[in-house]
Amino acid sequence: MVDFPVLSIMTFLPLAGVAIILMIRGDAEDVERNVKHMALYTSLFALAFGLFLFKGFDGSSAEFQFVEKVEWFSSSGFSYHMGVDGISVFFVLLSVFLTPLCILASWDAIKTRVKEYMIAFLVLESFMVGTFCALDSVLFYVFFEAVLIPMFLIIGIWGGPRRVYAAYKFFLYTLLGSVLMLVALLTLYAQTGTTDIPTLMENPVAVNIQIWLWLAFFASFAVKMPMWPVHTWLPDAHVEAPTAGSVILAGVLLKMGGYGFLRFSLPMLPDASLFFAPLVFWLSVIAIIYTSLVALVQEDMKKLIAYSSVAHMGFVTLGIFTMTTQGIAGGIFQMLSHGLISAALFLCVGVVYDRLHTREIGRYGGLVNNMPRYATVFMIFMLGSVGLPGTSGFVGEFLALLGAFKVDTIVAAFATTGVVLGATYMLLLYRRVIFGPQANNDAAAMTDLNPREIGILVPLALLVLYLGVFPGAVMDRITPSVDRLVGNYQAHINREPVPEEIIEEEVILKDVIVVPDILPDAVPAEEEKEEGESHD
Amino acid sequence: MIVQAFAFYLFAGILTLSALMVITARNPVHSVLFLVLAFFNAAGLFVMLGAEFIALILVIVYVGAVAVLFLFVVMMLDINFSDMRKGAMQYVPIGMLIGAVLLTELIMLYGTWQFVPGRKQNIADPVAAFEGQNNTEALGQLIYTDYIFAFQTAGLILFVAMIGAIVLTHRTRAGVRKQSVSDQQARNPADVLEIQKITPKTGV
Amino acid sequence: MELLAVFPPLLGFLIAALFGKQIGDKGAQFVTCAGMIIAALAACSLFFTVILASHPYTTVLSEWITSGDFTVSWALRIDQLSVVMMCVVNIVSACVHVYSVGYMSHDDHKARFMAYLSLFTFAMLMLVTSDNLLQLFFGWEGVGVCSYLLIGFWNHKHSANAAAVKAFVVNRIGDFGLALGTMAAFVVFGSVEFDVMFEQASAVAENTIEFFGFELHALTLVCLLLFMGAMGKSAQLGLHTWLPDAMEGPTPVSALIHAATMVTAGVFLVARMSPVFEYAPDALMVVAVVGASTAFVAATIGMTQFDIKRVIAYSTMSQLGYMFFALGVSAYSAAIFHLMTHAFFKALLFLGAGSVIHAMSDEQDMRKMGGIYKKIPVTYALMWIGSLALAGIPPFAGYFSKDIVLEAAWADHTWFGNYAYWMGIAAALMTAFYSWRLIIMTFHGQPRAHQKVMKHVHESPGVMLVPLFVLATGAVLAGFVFYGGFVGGGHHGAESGHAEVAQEHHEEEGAHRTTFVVTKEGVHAEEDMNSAPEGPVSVNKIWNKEGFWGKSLFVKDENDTVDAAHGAPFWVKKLPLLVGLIGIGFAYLAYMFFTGVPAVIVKMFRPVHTLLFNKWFFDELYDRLFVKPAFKIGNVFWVKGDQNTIDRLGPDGIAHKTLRAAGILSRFQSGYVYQYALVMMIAVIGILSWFVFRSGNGL
Amino acid sequence: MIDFNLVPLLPELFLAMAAMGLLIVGVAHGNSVTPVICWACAAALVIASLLLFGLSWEKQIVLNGMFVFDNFAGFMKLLIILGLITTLALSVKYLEQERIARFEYPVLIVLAGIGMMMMVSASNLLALYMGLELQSLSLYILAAFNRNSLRSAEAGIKYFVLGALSSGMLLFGISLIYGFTGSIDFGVIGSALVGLETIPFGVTFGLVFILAGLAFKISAVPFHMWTPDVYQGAPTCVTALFAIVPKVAAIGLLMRLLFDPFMAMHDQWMQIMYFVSLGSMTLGAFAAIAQANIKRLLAYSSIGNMGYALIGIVVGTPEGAGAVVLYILIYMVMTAGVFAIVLGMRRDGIAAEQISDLSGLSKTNPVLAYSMAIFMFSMSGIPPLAGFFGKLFIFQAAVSAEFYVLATLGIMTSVVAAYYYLKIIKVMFFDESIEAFDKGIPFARRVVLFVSVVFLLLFVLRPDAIVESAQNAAAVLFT
Amino acid sequence: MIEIGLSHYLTLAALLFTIGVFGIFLNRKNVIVILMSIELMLLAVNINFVAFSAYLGDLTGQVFTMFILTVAAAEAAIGLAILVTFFRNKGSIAVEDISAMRG
Repeated sequence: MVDFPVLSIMTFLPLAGVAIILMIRGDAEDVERNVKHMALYTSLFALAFGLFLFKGFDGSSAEFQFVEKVEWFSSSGFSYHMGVDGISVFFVLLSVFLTPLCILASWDAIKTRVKEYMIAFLVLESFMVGTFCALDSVLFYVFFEAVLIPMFLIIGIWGGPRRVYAAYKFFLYTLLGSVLMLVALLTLYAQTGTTDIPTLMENPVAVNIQIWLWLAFFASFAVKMPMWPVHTWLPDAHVEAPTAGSVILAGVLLKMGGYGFLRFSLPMLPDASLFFAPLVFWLSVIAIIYTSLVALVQEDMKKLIAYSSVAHMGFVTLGIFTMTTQGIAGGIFQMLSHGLISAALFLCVGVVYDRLHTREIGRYGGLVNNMPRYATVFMIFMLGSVGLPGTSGFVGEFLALLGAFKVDTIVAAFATTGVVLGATYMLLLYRRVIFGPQANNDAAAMTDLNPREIGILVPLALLVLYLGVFPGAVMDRITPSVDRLVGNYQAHINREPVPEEIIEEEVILKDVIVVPDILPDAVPAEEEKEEGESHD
Repeated sequence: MIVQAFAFYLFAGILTLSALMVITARNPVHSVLFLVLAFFNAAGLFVMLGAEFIALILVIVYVGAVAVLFLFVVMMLDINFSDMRKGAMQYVPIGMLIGAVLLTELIMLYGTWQFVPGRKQNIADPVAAFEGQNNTEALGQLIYTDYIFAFQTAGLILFVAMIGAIVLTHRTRAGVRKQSVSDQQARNPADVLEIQKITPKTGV
Repeated sequence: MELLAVFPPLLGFLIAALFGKQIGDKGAQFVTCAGMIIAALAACSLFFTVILASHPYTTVLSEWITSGDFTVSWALRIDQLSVVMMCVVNIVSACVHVYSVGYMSHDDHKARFMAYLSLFTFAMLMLVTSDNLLQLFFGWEGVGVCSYLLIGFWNHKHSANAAAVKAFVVNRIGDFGLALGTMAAFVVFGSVEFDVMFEQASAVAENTIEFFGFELHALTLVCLLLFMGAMGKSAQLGLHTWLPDAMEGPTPVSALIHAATMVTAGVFLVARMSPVFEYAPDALMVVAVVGASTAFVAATIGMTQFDIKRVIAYSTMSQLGYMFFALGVSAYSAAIFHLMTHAFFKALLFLGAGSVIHAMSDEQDMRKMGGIYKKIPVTYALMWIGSLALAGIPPFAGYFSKDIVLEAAWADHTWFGNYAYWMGIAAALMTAFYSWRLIIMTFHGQPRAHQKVMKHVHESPGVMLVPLFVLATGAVLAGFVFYGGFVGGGHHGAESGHAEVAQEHHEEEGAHRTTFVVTKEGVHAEEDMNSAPEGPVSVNKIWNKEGFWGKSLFVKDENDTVDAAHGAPFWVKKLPLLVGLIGIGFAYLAYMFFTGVPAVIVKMFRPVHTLLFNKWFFDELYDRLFVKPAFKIGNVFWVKGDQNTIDRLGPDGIAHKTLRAAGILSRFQSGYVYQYALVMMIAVIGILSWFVFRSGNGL
Repeated sequence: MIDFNLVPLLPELFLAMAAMGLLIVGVAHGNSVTPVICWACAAALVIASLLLFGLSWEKQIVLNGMFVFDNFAGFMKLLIILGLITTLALSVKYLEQERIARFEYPVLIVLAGIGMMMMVSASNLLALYMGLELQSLSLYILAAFNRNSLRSAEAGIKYFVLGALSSGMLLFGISLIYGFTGSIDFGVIGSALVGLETIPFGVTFGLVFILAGLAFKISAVPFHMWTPDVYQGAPTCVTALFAIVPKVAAIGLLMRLLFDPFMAMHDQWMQIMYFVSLGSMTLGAFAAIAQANIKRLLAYSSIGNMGYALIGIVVGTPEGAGAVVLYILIYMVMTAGVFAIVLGMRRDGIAAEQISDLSGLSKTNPVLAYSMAIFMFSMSGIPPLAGFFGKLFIFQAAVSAEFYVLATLGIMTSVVAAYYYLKIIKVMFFDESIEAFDKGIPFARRVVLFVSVVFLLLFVLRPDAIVESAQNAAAVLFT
Repeated sequence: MIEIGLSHYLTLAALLFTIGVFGIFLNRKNVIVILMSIELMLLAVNINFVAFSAYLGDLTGQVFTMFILTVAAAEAAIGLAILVTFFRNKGSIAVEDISAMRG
């Protein structure tokens, strides 16, 4: 364990960069260039710290690491408490990894108000990292919601023609969800007297109140995810946001919802989670099928990918609420993978948008001829999105479905249809954009990826493939925390006596354990082990 | 007893009627005059309640100053009152209703009037001072001792009122001849007087 | 060695894909072909170690996914079954690689093409060497993607793109089943590793699993779901529609992917899972029925098509049907046997057809061919060999494998076995018919092509022919060489040695025994291209079914139809040959001698012909049932659902209501003092009344 | 024993003297010295605050129970003084620009300030009334201060008429309390009510009337009707005053009144305040959306904000009270900042008051635009800005007292409110820019702007001292 | 009825207060009448105070009344001053004309 506060540095380093950027003076062009470089260096610096974090992270432990705790609101007991465990560490890494790419992606695309743009992104990075590091629920909420500010401005200032509508929709929709979560957080605080997340995770509150709290949390995270039917802000926001905005939105912001489920709903409200799991399942299934079908008929590339995001997030929620190791680990992995893949897909859209300034699928075609490199990387991400084994998209999706299958075969079967539909719309997109005759001269005249774009996309592609083949790099570090989560959860649910409210729901629980007759010892033994860990 | 009752009903009746007239009179001048009448009757009631001093200042301050001020302003503004009251009936029903409810509730309230249990301790010292002194003396005792704070504040309030009246209505009109003492004092004969020798028969 | 058999194609792919520009087309072709040939040789060498030395083993490469009790690794499972598959795949693939050098010589993207081919081969190898369902799924999807890429290789063609997408999506429907099957397997067995699964198959045979609210027999469910995947990949009836369209791809692709290797992955899967399928008789029944039906339906369609490649494609589908019903009657070894022989002769046919197309300047319609046999005699001869093998004429490979398949079906003595047998016979008749219809229409008669085209008709270059010879060798010899190993011998044979077997089944045994001699001669005669087994003596012990397959295939004793097949009555054995000859005869009559007949028949059976010609209207049906509705529903969800319902009632609606409320509230602020006062008084009185009423008049 | 201890009154006394003295100076030199008098008043206020610090903040009741000075009073007075100084600083330039620079202005502000300070120190209903009237009368005058403007006069009339009505109600309430408890002293009333099984209806009625009168002062629904009109009509610097300072005094007064003598009636007044609070939040959120004039919008915003503050009163716990004080403090800072910008909205010498006048401000004057954005985000309660923490503590208090419905509804209205705050940001950042505002932000206004921006941004870093002092101040009321 | 008690005075005060309130929103044309209505309300309050004072035997009520009278006078002065200002700007003191700002 290291002594100096890595997480705080990662969180506030971008803000330091902002401070420096604010001091940059000179004539407009110089400023613009220096600002860009400064922003890039700052984000790369943060990335370096991220790698350091990754290196220093003890993957075999389920405990929170790199913990920092400082008094903050001492009279109320809110503290500045930071730390990461296997669940959050990769989201932190994802955030610091995507930000430099975003800055690079905006290098030439953003021509107006560059300084403000870069500042917005650095501020955003800071808040994102903070969200995933926070171990105090108030602190978490501060970061969680603060993200809205830069994102609102990014969509609104640098967005497309309907940016105002989209920005408003994004802001108010998510705000409405998250304020309900605030009430829930405060209720938790009132009930337990603490806002310390690790403490709260170990001490679930009374069953009757859990239902309400769960719904409040759900309101927030479901919107953020987004789950059907509160997903409609996402396509609008994505379509109107500038490329890098979409990247961050899809790559990181959506994950906050899933992360929230894992951090709050599941460990703190286990009974309610159990009670509502069928609801989540069916909403997820609807999301997967519904939005996939909707994606099928989109004419706007970004909208299509946005809808596909909703579908992919459906797998995540499905996996998380199976409360199985595979489901949850799959959900997390799916989020990370989607963070890379959808980010990359938006970057890909950005590449052609920068050249032709339209996202209409019909305006492109036959790009493989004039942009073979582009076609290749796009192909990799497209296949990743489809969930092809060997790409990171597969691992998460499969594990999530596997978890679901353990719990509810019908749900799993319906959800798996998303695999077919997902392939359909992505392939159609790819076919219409990359293959086919070159219908438009201007599209045919577009140049292939330049070195900067290659520099952005290739690392992503490599990561997607690497994680597809060797997911262990991530999975092994996730697993202890997930095991602990599941273990605590099972221990709580199976405690005696079972509250009356959830007796009815016990049936579903039995489903979880019903199958492995042939492994009479394996599962219980594992459970015991997990329970044992949880008491540490 | 009868006399007291008679006096009460007389004062109360006239008070109520004149109050009604204040708000319904077509001409605001009449309203002011009815207001004056109302104050007089209220003063009568105060006398009946043994508050002679209050009664007196009501007459002096209100009738003598406030009501006259009203009258003055009404006259000064010199408004054409011919079409007054037109269309004023719109709110009468709801006003009536509100008035009725308010009145009923208040009267019901008074029907149940009783002091908070243990009221004797609640009542402040002044009860002692009241005995053996006349009303004016007793009040004087109080406002310069117990209520000195309020008294001083009242001074500030009047100060504010004065500033307010001046700030809002005082205008320095151009072209108005005014005596300026300092200017007069500062006049230097050398500046304003020119002594010329006049040669006779030549004119100025 | 196993690494050498699996990874050179990947290496070739990487080099060709990443450095295609640098090394040029030639370099790419060389690298990939070399990789493939190395892999093919390595595979053959594995054949010796694993099969002849009876030494199966598994190499674990690396951990893949570990999550809780779910663990899978990257591993190469080198057992008899996978080695057979590897040999087939690598040899055919090597041939196709070499062939492609010639075939694609006019294409602009040679490097890309070669890279795809190599990648495909690698994926296929990962599939066959997998030791768990998930890696199999990886290869499964990998070959799917490569198939997608290769079908759509000529991506400027709309039809090619559409076919590519269709292939992938239809396959995905199958994969849907495969994925669910994998999950179900995990739930049932607690693992997706083959060893664990096979060990426990008998233990969990009675288990049930809840699916869609029904308590189902667990293994049946697993098997059926897996079979769904197999149906998709192997183009079985219902999920077959992509295969004919897949002919949009370059012909080498059709040969490699859509004839020899990828489409047989389904067969491989079921064979691989034989220890599980054996405990799921209902699933086997389904497999058999589907396979038999496919064999029949595909053959009927094949008779009416005019696109040379489509005819072969339907024939492939039909042959796959054979393999499946063989699997369905537990004749796994027979199925694999047919798979192997089919790989050779069907690849040969495709590549031959490719030669024809190449010669005809990319014309695929048989109605525009004809009369060219003299101009391309080698191709013609090779096509004959392929067709003979396909039609099951001795001594060509198809004869052995098809017959054992049919006999096994008959020997099953179940209703679906009989159904399969008769369907197979019918299909055999039609197969022979359309094969010669193809040959005659393509090569004989009056030239129907444009003169310009005819002028250019030329024999293919050597680089294309050599692979054809290799394949032809396989098509000729694979049948009787491997008969004994794949399906020969038997239970009692294993007990009492080779001689007894020979006594019992004298005819085939005879052929078998002499095989080696003949083989050697044949090999010598045809120049050594293939590494045939060393000799009878060294392999004698294992040169029967049990010895050959070891534990890689599992058949319950009572289900062993292959053994039973050897005892089938004479007519059962000879009927396929007979109908094959009849079919050839009909073809000659109808297309060579009385060329007016087909038109008359078509007229007579107009409805039937329409049905067949339009491929039983599967595409149209699916279009109506799934494709159009999906888009329509998508649109409905989007416009009516998202925009008109969710947004209208949700954010937009609330925003609108809020604005209206804001307007009303601000109009309420009338600007009149008396109204303000009124509001205040009403409020006070309201509050007072609230207290009065709440106290219940108790003031 | 008559108590003439004037020590705790020193700040007020000093200010009264200063006001009179400066008025004399003004009379002697005419309107040209207005800025000087403004600064002199500000200086006097600074001295008053120093005097405040010199006092003992232990609870002491002097002048025969009329005047109480304690931690709470001290804290609120400090806020009031700060607010007044800020207003003065904001006003100087504006008065000149609008040609209403008259020396009575600062004097009246100081006098109003004295009234407010008396309000938060009142320990007796009479003292309460006198303080309130001193404040109100000054404010009536200030509302109508631009006597050449019809709107200003109209604002004055509306404010005056309704204010007089409200003080009539307040007095009626006081008379009922007096009649039914026999005293007007907070302590005596409190002890009379404690332990009663049923609260006499007369007292309840009295309290209702008193609350109506006070609710008017904090412009809470449904006694808010004057607010938009008066905010719009009054000179902007006066609007700033209205928005910033009197609320502090009125809230302080309300808290002392409810938590001290009437705590025993929590059940009763909780219902009233519940309704008032909910109404304020809702109306503040919804009605503001339709506004085009920024001053009107801010009026509705202040109504809404008072609604949130009242939640803390409704719950009636020390936590709630502390939250209210903190909320008011943060509200003051935000409002001061906003008005620093609104006062600078001026094109070609003419004040611009429409929201659309801010169009594209982010391009013409990014500093102003970003400051405004910070204020708006803070007002809508988005972390990490200070406005969020104000709301956080309010809602925390509500939730821990199990006012879930109120908290939830309140927080929902804050989302609606966010809509119009965002509208301003949208206009500044997303819309096309129009002609820039007149150059030249006076130094004083810059300082106010800077201080409030820094405060809102950095509050999150070291909030402890402020939060704790607010909580300590409020805690006194419960001892 | 004959025995005049506290409640008589209080009822009278209530009546007067109601009339005052009524006067405020009944009036449409003249702000001055509104000011007078307010005076009536204050008078009602005064009657309340004095009556309570008398019946409680406590002078506080009367003291309060004195201050109310003082303040009311100041209030009237300021009210009228504002009114005059308005009149100068508008030329009218009709209540309905005081509505330039609304919405």
